[in-house]
Amino acid sequence: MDNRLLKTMVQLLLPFIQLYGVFIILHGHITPGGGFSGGAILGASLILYGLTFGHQETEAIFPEKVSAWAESGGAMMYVLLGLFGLIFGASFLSNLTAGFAAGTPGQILSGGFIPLLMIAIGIKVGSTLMTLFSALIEGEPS
Amino acid sequence: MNAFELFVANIHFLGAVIIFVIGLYMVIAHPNLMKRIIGINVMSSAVFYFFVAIGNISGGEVPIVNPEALTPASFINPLPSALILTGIVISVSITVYALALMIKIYQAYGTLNQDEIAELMKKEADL
Amino acid sequence: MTFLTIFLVFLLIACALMVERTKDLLSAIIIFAAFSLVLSVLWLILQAPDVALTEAAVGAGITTVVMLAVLAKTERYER
Amino acid sequence: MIPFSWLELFPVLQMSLLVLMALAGPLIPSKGVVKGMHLVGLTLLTISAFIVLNYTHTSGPFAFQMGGYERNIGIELLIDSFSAFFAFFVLFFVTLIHLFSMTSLNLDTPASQHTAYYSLLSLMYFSMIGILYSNDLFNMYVFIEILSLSACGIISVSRKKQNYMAAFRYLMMNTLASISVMFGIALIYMLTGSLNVSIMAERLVELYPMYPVNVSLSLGFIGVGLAIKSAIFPFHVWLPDAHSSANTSASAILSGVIIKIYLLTLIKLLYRLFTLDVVIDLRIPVVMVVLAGVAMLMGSAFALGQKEIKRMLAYSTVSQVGYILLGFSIFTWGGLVAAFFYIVSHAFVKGLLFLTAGMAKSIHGIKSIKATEGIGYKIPLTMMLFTVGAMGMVGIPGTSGFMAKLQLSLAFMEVSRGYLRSFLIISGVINALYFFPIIMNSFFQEDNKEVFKLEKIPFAMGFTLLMFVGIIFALGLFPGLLLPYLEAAAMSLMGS
Repeated sequence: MDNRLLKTMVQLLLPFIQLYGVFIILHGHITPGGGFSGGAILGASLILYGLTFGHQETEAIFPEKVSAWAESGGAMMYVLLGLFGLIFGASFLSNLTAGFAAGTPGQILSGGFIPLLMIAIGIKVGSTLMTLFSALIEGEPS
Repeated sequence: MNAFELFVANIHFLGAVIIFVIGLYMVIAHPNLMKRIIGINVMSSAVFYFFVAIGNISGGEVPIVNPEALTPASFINPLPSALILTGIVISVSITVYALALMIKIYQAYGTLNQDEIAELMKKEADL
Repeated sequence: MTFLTIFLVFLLIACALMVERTKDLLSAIIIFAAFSLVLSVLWLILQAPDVALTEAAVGAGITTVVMLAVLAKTERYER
Repeated sequence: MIPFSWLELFPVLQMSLLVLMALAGPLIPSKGVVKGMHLVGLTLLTISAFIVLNYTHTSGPFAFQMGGYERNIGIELLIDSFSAFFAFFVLFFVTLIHLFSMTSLNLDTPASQHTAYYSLLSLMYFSMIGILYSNDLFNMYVFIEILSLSACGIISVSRKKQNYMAAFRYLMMNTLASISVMFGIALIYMLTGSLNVSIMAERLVELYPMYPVNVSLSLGFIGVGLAIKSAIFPFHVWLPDAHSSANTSASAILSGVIIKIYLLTLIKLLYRLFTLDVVIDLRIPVVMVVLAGVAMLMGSAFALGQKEIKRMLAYSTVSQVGYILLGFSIFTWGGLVAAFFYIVSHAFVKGLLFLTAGMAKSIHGIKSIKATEGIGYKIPLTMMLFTVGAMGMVGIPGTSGFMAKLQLSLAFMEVSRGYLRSFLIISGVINALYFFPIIMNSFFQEDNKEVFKLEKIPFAMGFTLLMFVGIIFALGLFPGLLLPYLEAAAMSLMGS
């Protein structure tokens, strides 16, 4: 498939979609949405890229190895953040009691480690969706 | 409370149960694998809908802290929403996994009809 | 608001029924996307915006795309 | 903060370690390192689970609040004699199987899938001990979902045609069951407004007389869901395909522990959440006795008609689930202990049978019962071990199967319902009917042309099989080794 109009439009739209995904992830603790929704939007943007430009080009900008590291790393970050609480004498996954700063409600830098968790989930979900999609259409002559 | 008001008050629960039944019928009665996967999705959506409807109270507010007005009238229960997010994650992963299996099955047997696949499998077992 | 809710619930049920009835899997998937969208609007009415957002991104977006991609590799009509 | 002993951190550390192992697997390029990492990790986990078990045995149950939230908001892990014992049992069993799979996996699974297989297994163990520890209903549901998804992954990992269809069926049935469980949870959450099992149980005592329909509907949905997952008779249709098409070590795990985990969840919810009064008021014991009896007879009858060894063993699992359910269904302390003993015994016996049948299939290509003629001379060691398993299954005195059946019949006598023993006897006779032809075929063939020669079994596999045989005889001869723990476990369920 070689459609220049489609490719140009996708190239124009893609940054905005990804920016929106990042916005949703980072504002997860003060507005609706969060790691999963934002990660899904990020994953959708990657899938959109894969659908328009084909398997090879997606592989070039988002190699399988990076994806594997992002997947495992995102989830590991979550577990390690949880263990962080145990080290500081509080409970597993504890937030403020483990020494994370509370901040002012309503601002970006608030909610203790929730933003960090959201980033971890976002990375994991976005890369996982992309991996699943490319596993599904693998080897397809596009 | 007259009948119409009762109907309106419980409309979400009714809708959820009806959709649940439609989804169940879709899973059980259709031999097509794709239809069954969609049916599973419809069913789980119905349960999520039911769950969200439990958490809602009329006139409640979205449970997000608003810095300007820190004393809200009443928040709705945020727990069901959090649970449903988990549920949606699970349902997506099940769907994608089932679709991956479906592709493999189609490559192996050349059909998506479960009855035909069962016949083919029986023939293979007899050989 | 009440009538919008009732209308949306009926639309939801109609979508589900049509997904069940149609023999063309492509249309079934598209109607299922509409079903997800109606559901997410209903969740917005039920004061659950984050679930609505997720459902719109996942149910109507990713699930549909993945299903369509899979359908392209298998057969379109239900026999 | 509440001061707590450092031992009480073990459960959450165990679960974290399992998740980290599952996630680290795909990043490690060398397969040997992955296998070694899992072996070391599982051994450590088993030892820690044993320590936790003894800790709960001496100083009573303890709870762990995730995130330090109150129990009505946050997720609570409750570690008592019941969950600690079965977590130890699961980890011990899978460590042995892991040792076996380190060589057997090379025979029946493509090499590219090994890492994925071990990651899925770790995820599975994580969810299993999660289900046992968790005291939060929704958390339990999430673990159940992870367990069924990873179990499907395990079945399809061999990359064969029939595995895909088996995995698809398993996935469909299990998802239906999960949705049913979730609907039940929604119904009961609507009523009680909490997800902590202990709090819900307290509120249900007052709420049940007011809303009996809600409670019974919820119990029905949860019960049917878990019955599908644990393959109680009319809902067993997915089991034979799934268990017989999985690879050797996976079918031992699927049949040995996963089914039992769902049964234990069912029992845990019946005792802890719905409480005994509600259960008896809704006549659940009668339903369970009928289902168990039908499962025992029909499962054995179906097994009798099978042509393939592994399919026969899978149907035999259906009937064994009936035995365990029968033990639970009388709702006494003795019945619980007997059923727990049966769970442990069946895991090792069926594990041994599946492992030896899998070895015969993957090494020597013997699949059907017909092909077993005279193989007692060709592969005597394998068939001897199979015979030990069959003896345990039928219940020859000295094996753990006999002791388990003895415990069951003693429990029936206690409540003066001795007539339930007739199920045991009939099903036992049918068991013998389908196991002995294989053994007769393989050892007592008149005109065999094979030369009697001991075959070689790789060390890791042989060690696991010997351990299994040892455990079967040890449990059969000295049940006192196990009974104190089981009695404490049953006590912790009855007490609350």
